[in-house]
Amino acid sequence: MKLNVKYFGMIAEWAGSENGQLDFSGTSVAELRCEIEKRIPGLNSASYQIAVNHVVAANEAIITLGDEIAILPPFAGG
Amino acid sequence: MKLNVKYFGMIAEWAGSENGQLDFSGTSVAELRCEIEKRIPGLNSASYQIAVNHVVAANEAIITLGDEIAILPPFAGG
Amino acid sequence: MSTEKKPKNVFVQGPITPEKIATSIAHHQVKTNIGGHDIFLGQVRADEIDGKTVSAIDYTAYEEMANQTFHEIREAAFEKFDLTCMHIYHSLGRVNAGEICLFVFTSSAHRKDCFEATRYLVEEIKTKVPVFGKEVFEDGSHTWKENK
Amino acid sequence: MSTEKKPKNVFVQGPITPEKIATSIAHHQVKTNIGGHDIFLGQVRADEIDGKTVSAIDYTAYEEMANQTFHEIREAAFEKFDLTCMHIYHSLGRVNAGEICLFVFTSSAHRKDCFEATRYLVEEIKTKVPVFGKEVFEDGSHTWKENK
Repeated sequence: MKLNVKYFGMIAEWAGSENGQLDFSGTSVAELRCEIEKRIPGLNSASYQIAVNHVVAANEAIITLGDEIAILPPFAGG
Repeated sequence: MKLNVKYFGMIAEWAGSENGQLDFSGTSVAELRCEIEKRIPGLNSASYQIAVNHVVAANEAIITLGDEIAILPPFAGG
Repeated sequence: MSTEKKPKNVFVQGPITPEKIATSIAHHQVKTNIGGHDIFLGQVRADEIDGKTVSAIDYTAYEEMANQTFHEIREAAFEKFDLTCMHIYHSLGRVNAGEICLFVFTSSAHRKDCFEATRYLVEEIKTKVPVFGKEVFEDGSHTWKENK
Repeated sequence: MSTEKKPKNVFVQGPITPEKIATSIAHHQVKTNIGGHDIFLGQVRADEIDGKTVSAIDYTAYEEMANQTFHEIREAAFEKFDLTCMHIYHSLGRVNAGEICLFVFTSSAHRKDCFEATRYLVEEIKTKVPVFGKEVFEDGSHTWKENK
């Protein structure tokens, strides 16, 4: 399935963009991590979270077509 | 000895004045309490502290001529 | 028909001004059941990092998720503490060193609730809200801030 | 020659205004080592007591002792917490319900210190400083406030 992915902060910088499209053949967040780490240099050694539909998702969570995916570097609010 | 005594808040109201003079024959704060309670109606059943030279004094503290004495009702700052 | 409240927008462009804080305080003077307010202000520090000095932080956020998260944090705080009022504002965009980027304001009848609520809110915001901070140095280079 | 600092005067006549608070916040924007401020504001409540509503509190203090005690509390807080700045103001005279009578403002590099310091200061002020409050009702009668 084709997924729209949002990138933020330093990860957007590494990706060279704030939005990407990904052809994803897996189902879980863990699989999505592998897929994205292949595309964004440095990400595999970085600390980041994946949000699915505005909620931080565990590795076991399942991704379905139409989900809003975001790759979030460490928070720095306040 | 003659002591100058300051009264505050509700105790000043009871005393009818913010300053009084007291002829004190004792030596301790405990004795001063007895003396003052004789003069100010209601004080013996009230909660109050005695400050000697700007510091709250224990009952055992000794009073000497020239000390600044203040009778303090409960605090209400803030 | 949903009775769910739509999350408010917590974000403001640029720094939070002392005037905005004063106006917010003044608005509470008609609420005569309030006995105490506790206000936390986050201010951008001119930290020195590897010999370079931070001159500003450029804030971005995943706004939809952030406003949703702020909303949940607010609701949790209203559950936990007996509050009269609660206001949260966070900057987006450039905030110079010395300027204010976060304004958390709680009010309650008795001081205990506002003290605990403001602290709770700030800790929750720091750990749960997707806000990102680019620390810009005087020479134009940058690094990325990370909350501890 | 004494190096002891003379206690500052913490008292202001009448209510503390939002403008004064804003000015105080603005003065800290040049201090770029500050990362967080915590401000407590005490506000006069229109409490109902025996069917009558408080319209104002008339504050008096044993001023020499109070300023000395404020000074000791400040010194203790500077010892206990890693603070950049600390400001305390308390009203004397009439403060109407809804108006502010206490302003405690601490600043530090990291939020933990200012949070803990402001709370410490407020608790110390409430229990140790000889300030007295006459709660004046709408009909002109009064009672005396007592901190818990």
